[in-house]
Amino acid sequence: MAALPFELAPAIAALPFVSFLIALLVGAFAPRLLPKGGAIPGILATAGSLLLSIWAFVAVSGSADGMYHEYITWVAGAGEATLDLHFGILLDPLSTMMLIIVSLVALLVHVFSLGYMNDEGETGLPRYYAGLGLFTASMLSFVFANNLLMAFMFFELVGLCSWLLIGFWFREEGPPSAAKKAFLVTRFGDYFFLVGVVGVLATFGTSMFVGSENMEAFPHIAEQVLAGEGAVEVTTFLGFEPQAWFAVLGLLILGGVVGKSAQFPLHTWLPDAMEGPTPVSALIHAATMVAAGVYLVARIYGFYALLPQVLAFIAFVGGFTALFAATMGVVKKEIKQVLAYSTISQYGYMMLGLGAGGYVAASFHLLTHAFFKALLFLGAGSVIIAMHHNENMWDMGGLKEKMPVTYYAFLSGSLALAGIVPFSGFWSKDEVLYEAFVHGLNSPLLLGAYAMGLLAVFFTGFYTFRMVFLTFHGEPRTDTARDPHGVGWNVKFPLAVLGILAAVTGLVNMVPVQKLLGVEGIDFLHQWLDAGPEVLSAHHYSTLTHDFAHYTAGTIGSADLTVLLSAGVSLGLALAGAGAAWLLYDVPEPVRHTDRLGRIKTVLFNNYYQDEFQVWLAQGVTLPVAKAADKFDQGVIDGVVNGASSVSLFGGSRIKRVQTGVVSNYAFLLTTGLIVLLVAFGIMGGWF
Amino acid sequence: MWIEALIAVTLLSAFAVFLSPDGAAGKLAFALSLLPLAGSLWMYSTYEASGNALLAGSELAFEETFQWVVAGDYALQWHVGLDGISMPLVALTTVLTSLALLASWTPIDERQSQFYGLMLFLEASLLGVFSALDFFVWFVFWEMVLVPMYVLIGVWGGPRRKYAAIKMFVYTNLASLVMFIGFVALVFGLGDVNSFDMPTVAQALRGGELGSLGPVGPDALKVAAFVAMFAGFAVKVPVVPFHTWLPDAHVEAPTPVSIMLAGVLLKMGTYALLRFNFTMLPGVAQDYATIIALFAVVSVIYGAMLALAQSDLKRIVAYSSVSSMGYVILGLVAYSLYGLGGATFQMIAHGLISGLMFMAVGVIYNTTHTRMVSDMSGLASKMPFTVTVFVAGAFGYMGLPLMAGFAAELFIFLGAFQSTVLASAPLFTAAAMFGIVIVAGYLLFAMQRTLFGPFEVETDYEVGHAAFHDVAPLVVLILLVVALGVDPGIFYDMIQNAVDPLVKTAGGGA
Amino acid sequence: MSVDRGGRDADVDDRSRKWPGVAAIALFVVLAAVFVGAPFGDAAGGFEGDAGITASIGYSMFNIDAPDAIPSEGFLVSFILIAVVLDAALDGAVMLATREEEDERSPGLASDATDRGPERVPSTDGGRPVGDGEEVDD
Amino acid sequence: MVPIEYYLLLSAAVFCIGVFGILTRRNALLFLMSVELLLNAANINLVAFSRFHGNLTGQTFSLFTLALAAAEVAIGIGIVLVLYRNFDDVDVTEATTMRW
Repeated sequence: MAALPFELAPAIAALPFVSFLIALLVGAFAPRLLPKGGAIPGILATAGSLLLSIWAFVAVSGSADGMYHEYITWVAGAGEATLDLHFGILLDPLSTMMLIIVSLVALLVHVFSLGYMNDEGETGLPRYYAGLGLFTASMLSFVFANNLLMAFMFFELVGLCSWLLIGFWFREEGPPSAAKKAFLVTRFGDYFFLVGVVGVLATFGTSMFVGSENMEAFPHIAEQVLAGEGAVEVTTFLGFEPQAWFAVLGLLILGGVVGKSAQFPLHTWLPDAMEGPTPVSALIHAATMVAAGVYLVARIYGFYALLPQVLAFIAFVGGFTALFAATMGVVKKEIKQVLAYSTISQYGYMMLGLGAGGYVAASFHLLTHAFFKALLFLGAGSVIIAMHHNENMWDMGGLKEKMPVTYYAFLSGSLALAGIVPFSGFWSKDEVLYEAFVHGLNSPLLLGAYAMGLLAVFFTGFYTFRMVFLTFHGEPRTDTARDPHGVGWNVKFPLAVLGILAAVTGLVNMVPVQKLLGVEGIDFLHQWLDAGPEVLSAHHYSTLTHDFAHYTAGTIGSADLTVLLSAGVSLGLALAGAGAAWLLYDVPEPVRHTDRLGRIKTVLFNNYYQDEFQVWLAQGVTLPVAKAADKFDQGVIDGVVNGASSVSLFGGSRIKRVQTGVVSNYAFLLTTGLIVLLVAFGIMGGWF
Repeated sequence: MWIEALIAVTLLSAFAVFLSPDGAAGKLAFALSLLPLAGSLWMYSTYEASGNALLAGSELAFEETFQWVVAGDYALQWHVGLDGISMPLVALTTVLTSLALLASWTPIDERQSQFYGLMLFLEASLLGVFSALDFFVWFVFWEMVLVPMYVLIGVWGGPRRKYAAIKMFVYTNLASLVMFIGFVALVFGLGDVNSFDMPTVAQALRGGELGSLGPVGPDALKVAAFVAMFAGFAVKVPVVPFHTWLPDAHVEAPTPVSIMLAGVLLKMGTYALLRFNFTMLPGVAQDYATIIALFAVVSVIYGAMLALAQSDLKRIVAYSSVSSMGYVILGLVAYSLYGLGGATFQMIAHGLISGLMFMAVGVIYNTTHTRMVSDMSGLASKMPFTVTVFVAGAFGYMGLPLMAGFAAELFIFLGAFQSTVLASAPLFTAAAMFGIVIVAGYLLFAMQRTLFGPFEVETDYEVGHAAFHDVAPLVVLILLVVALGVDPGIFYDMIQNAVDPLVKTAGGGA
Repeated sequence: MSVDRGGRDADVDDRSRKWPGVAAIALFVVLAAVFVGAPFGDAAGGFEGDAGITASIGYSMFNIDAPDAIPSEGFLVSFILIAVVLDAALDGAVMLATREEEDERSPGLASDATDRGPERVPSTDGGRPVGDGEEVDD
Repeated sequence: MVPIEYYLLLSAAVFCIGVFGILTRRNALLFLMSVELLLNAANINLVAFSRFHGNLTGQTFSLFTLALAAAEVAIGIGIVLVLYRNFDDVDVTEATTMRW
């Protein structure tokens, strides 16, 4: 019986793809036949894949080696030395967990879209639902990919879908340019990722995540090579030692991750991606696509755990991004912008977690964040419906009474985001910070990252509750806020579901409670991530980070004290942030306190001028260089070609002068010619 | 017998169309072009050959050899045959020609019979180029391709067609002369080889029987011949310094001719490079691998940068062909299985995708009568179907996975990365790979300016849905591109089979 | 035909130009040098006796085998050839010289490479002077 | 027996006078006369060598050349006539229209 769900595994991704085809083809040729503009097939497909995912989740937990791995050969390399390329499915604890997250959020977003798109009378719905269908299909295929090349391929397809969906309202100026920017920035990251993929294939001969009968997993090969009993020898390039070359490969793959998960240098596209419809932001730019980067690092954590410098780099980028984005979120006016920067910051935490050796912590935060961030975006969506698509928080206020369901769901999401105790955000963020703190005690770089992460907690608490108070509390500041446009069941149902999830998922892995109160066995997620095959299990990763990255857990005083200390500090900071926001903004007539920041505000408001810098890079540098290259090409190279023709023309015009038309001249030329020839032959022939 | 039949049928249909009345020429030509298409697809289905045509121990498909003319002690034979490299190209030619003929019903509205006759004549000569295995037969077809191209661009082209046609003709002809000298010098260098049969010459050269020709010693002769042939073919490919004829030819050529030019004619250059330079003189190719790789990388990056600076849609796609062909050269010089195989596969993939892009630009031009990016915006609202296919084609061009472009580029990158022939191969590969970012850059930039945003077009033509026969070829090409992307094995297996013996003897790694 | 004389080949009508003279003399000098230097050996003796050459050509022309005629059939060919040539020359001269009646320009040498002005009256009838100002464009 | 070089020199002299005549004269008729000189120079050579080699062909050929000269003059005068008709003048330097 356990085998059945595995045969059906490809259907998880196939169902949304079918809904994509239905929406595309029926939408193009017989739009009237399509129920609700393509929403129904989408909803059915995502519901189907959710069920299959849950079934796979159960099957994996039941199966012997804790995973299901099946692959087919995409391209067989002829000859003996060449490597084959594969497509395959790998269902193990991590991927099934992610499958459930993705399909659940996709289902809820499809339902929400009924309210957000259909009821608002949007045109081109088949194209919208086709885009969503294709996105869900590629995201699910990315999640259960079994090798790095297949992961990269769907990584790019997901980027395409985000381009399609951000640019959905292509008739205005904004969305197409935002879509282009999103695709280009992520493409820049994917360039490094592709180099990494090719490097991995060239170095190890395979890019499998997990070994099978005739093929080893590349993280495992790397581990053996670094451990010295290199049964398998790998070809390094450019004269690097294996350790250094693996670090290069790790950093290259990290390029793609930083691009897709909007980490520090390549984060500018995410706030602009808010041009797309809000359900799209919820699905793609909160829960799933942006998580692809972090998921990828988690997927090949066996490889990253061997590279201390790369781990430290990841931690530092994560910590810095967390603080960097949180500070920018504080001054934003639109509700979706605040959430966008909060997403960047939260993914910074996950990277911090991964960098600090907290594989389980990061996955936990990935899980909780997916739910409460999707909830917050959908909540913002329902507020936007109410405010007739006006996203400016300073025009809202007092929506609490009018929209209770949205308010309470939004509040639960905000509490989770800020990391207040019972809510899921606290448990996952605290564990990330705990791991960073504990490992930070032994390596200063991690401590720096931890400090930044900790500081960001305060800002997170501040901007979250500033958003809540501005939108829901105080007096309605505009008449649309006074009697907002009602929202249907298809908006409230997803909000309710996610609201409960945001509150509850924390229970899955309450590690501090287990440590302090000694209640054994309540860290279910930890056990779950250990249930998989040995080489992919969490404890194996911790041994790797311990042996290769020399991460050792330090303590202050006793172990319990450190847990209490870190949990207390992070909770305190979160409460302080929330309190500050409460003090400043929970007043009938909130005033723009951030103006008091003066010049700092303008810097923060302009996102540290990162946007301008990158736009300048594109417009100010690449375009002029291209124009110069074109001028050079037309002028010099084409000039040489045209020059050659003009030389022959000029030569022709000079030589034709000889033809004067007078017969005597010709006779004269004849005679001189004869004389010259005679003399020449004479000399040659020796007549003289 | 099959190859001769294919070429003969195409030639006969060319003459038939020449004589047909203008009104019916289009439909007749398309109908007649289905014959070679069916023929080549049937040949593909019954294709079983192994090994590289030029190397020993290979048995070819549809091979025919019989005496043609005896000149002094040199016997010229009619020797034709297909192997894993030429079979896909023959199929590509027939497919693209039929679709190009279908796509020319709208734009070509005067002297149709001559136009279609010349197109079929062009197809016949292209088929000859890809199947000939005797140098003279091959060179005859190689030159025969130029004549229809010159007339097609020179008569039906755009405003500056004469300049473009003459420039292309003289440039390519000069190159063929240089290449001719190179090859003939080689043959004369081989004392006892008295035929121009490419396999015999190749095996003799690889066997090291090259004597000296006059004052020039064997090694110097090899290098000189290699350089002459490389320069000759580089103009056709085009490699960067010799590329300036391509944008002019593309901009002035009518759409169907552009499709043939980008789709198949550029592949003649790379096919010839593979057959002559990289099969017959592997030693020289490997000694100068770094320089050639430099040419390739410059072609990729420089071509892509130029495309970024263009404001005419056709020039953008023309320059991007230069960039994609740069990848092929990189693949060839890598001398690994994935490199050479990927290069050949990229020829097919790029043929289909660039044909698709030019067709889409042509359809847009037919309705808006302008190709200037600044003249139009927001076409998506008025021409949804064409724009969808254009976007799909553009993403195919950018190397979106599950489309042929990505598969080809991936193989080339894999091959080039592992190449043992190229010094610091990873650096070259990484540099060339940056092209995929620039390609995404200028294609998205162009699409955003022309297809999206509010609709307004400078020229006051009524922009509406494109005709069925204009969009049908687009859909066929999209399906082919996706099919090749999802399962490259359709062509890639036979390509590998033909390229493998080349890699084994030259020793270029996986 | 007023043609702008000044601009063209001033040396043509300048009696004292020297290049052709130099060329002719140079040619003579070269030829002389060659002839003087050439080793000619000595004369190969005279002709056989006093056989009448012209008589024997006459005999061979009419196939009469006279006793002391030397074989001269070979020379007949040249005489026949020259007859043909002379006849052709005669016809050519007559054709060139005939003056057509209708007003059609003599086909021969007026090269149409130069597009003469339409108002140019064909000069074949009596050589009346052509209107001035007709431009020869080169 | 007069050595043959003298004849050759004589013919060379006559030939060069002919050439000089062609190069300098501007009247087409005088052109023809100069051409006659060239031909006669050749004849001198022919007869001289015929005598030198004791072979009759040379002399017969000179007869042939004489006749040819006559034919040539016929045509030449025809052309000069047409030249005069078209250019109203037999001045060679006038008829310069046959060029690019």
